[in-house]
Amino acid sequence: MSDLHTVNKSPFEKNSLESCLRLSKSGSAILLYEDGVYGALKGTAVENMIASVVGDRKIYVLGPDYKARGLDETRIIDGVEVVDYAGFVDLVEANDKVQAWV
Amino acid sequence: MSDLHTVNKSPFEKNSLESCLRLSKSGSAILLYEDGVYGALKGTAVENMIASVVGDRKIYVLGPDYKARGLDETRIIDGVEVVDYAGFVDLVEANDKVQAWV
Amino acid sequence: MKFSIQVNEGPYQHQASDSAYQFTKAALEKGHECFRIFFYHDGVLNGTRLTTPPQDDRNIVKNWTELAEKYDLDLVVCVAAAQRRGIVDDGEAERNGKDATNIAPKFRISGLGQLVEAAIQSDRLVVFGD
Amino acid sequence: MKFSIQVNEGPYQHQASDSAYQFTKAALEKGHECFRIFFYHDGVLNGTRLTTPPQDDRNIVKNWTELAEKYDLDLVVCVAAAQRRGIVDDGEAERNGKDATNIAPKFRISGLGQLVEAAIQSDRLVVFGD
Amino acid sequence: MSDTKNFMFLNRRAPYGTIYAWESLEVVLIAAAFEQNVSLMFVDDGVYELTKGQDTTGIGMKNFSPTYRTLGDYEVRHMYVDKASLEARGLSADDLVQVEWEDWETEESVDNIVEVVDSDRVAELLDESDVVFSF
Amino acid sequence: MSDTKNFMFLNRRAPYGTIYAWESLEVVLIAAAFEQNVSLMFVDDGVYELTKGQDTTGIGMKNFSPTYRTLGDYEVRHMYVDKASLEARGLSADDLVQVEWEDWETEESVDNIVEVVDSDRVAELLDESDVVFSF
Repeated sequence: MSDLHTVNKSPFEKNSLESCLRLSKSGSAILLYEDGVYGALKGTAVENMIASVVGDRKIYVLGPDYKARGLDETRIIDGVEVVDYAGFVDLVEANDKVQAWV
Repeated sequence: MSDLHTVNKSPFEKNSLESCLRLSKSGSAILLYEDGVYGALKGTAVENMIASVVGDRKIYVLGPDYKARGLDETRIIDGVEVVDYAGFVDLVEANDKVQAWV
Repeated sequence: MKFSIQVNEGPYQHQASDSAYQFTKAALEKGHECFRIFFYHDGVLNGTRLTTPPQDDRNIVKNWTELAEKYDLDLVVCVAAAQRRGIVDDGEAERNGKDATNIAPKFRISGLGQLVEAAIQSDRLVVFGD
Repeated sequence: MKFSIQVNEGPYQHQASDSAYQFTKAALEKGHECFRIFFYHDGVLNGTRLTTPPQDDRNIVKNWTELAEKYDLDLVVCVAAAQRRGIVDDGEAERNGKDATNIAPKFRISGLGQLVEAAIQSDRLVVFGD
Repeated sequence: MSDTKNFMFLNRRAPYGTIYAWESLEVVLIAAAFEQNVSLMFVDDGVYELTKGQDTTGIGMKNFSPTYRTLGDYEVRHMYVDKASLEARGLSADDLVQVEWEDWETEESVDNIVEVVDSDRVAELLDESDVVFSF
Repeated sequence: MSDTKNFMFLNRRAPYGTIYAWESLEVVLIAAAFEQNVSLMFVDDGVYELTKGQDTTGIGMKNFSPTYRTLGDYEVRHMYVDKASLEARGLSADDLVQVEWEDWETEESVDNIVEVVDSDRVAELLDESDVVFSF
């Protein structure tokens, strides 16, 4: 089985991403959206948290949320893939279930 | 001048306490209430964050919130003082203003 | 595929309701079925017709109502959560002696069993919250 | 001493409104003055008379109303925040073409200037939020 | 598709500061009535939901913690607690309520269905569920 | 007591995920109209409020970021950004909007009132204010 995990909180404010990474299985998909998108940026204090699991987990970031926050797509951590809402829907369909780390 | 800082978030979930400690002046008073009271417990991963400023800052914990959460007053970090709502009011009166780290 | 959506926050304070709406819309446009949208916790506050958001901003309640009209969606507000927060339809007004109602068009108030049923009947449950 | 209180969250979802109530009550019982209680963000949702909380739990809206009656408190709901979230009095209903009101007794709807004035006039502003 | 699913309730919030823990519990009680296989997982601040001796008289809020102890009667079979979350918070299993379980038909019983598990097991249990409820 | 106070708005929330940043800004605009000395402090995720190039068309929400650039016209004189918060988030002053300020009477002007300050200065500025608004 493979699950989609969703994280909508800033990793600088809340512990949701950290817990998601600790408690999700190898091979899972993780979608960062809403304030969760800040975790996808290069050069931050939490970059390594994401970068170290790219490959083991598949990391996605919701483009509309990322753009809303004024961040540049060239600054996304390598290996993180940008999706839109339709892509979010596809991820929900493609995985067995969704675990929300609200 | 001396300010009262209030922290109502669990230090395990959010960064409010950490920011409050970093950005409050020596001699300030800090009141932990609501889910903030969890920071007052001995033996936790954040104990040192509080213990290291006791003396430099005056730390208070709201008793009614602490008791509601099933914690034992004997397990409060040394130097942290328990107050009730009337004591909360007194702290607001005794300090020059209140800074809420919501 | 058959989806159900759970919305845990009210309109405007958190993005949860916006995200849920955008997701639901995208799913429907892709031809998926939405078995039920269940509004829980402060999410029940999406179901009031009394909001008047600024003209230059989106109208979240209206967005939900119009999406429900277009796709015949089942928008269910949890009764227990609604009672705590003051979302009332005719039946609730009568039962609890309230002198007004505020439920928005296409929303209905029902029990938590509707959420459990949605989770059983649907292929996926997607939760949007704080 | 003269206090003003700001409440940023609605009833039940967060403890903020409970804490604000307990603090205000304690301040009044100690003989302090409360110049104004200002409800902002989801805090405006404390001002609905349509709630019916479970019998064995506290009634937050009623608590505020009764405290206001006892001490003649000024409970002010921010109009802009209220419009976004559907808190309506007679004036707002007429202005925005709403067919119902839901404001609770002793609450009144007014502008953000009331918060700024409270901060200017009071010795202390105490904020309760998420 | 069978009408019985493995429901997992993922609890990550402290009680009282927000209502999520309490309203989540209300769903648990209903789900059990629908005869689903219901398990609860306590992670992060969710472990605080199970502390013994909660006393809310001073804050004027309803103390809902006794409900956890009755979950065995609602046919909840498993309550898992994340070990790392518990330890980070300076707590141990002794600080948590015990929940008895008994099968009325088979008279099989368990003294305490609250079980502390490690991170790998948490991930596995979440993964094995059919539906994860998050509040 | 003078009717002019030093108001400090402490902004610690990212925009769009919650409404606090936006509704806080509405108070700033009103406070300026009351002729108070208004300063803004951006700490933690609050620094994200000032990022350039916000584009909300994809999420259907109102883009309120242009309002920050007009604050100089509302007689806001100081906008402080916590250096540590900015750096932890991989951002620099170049990523933030610039806010011009001009005194219509004296014609005194400042190209950009957004100022990055260190932690000690943040603590001092908060301490020196008469009222701290937190949202």
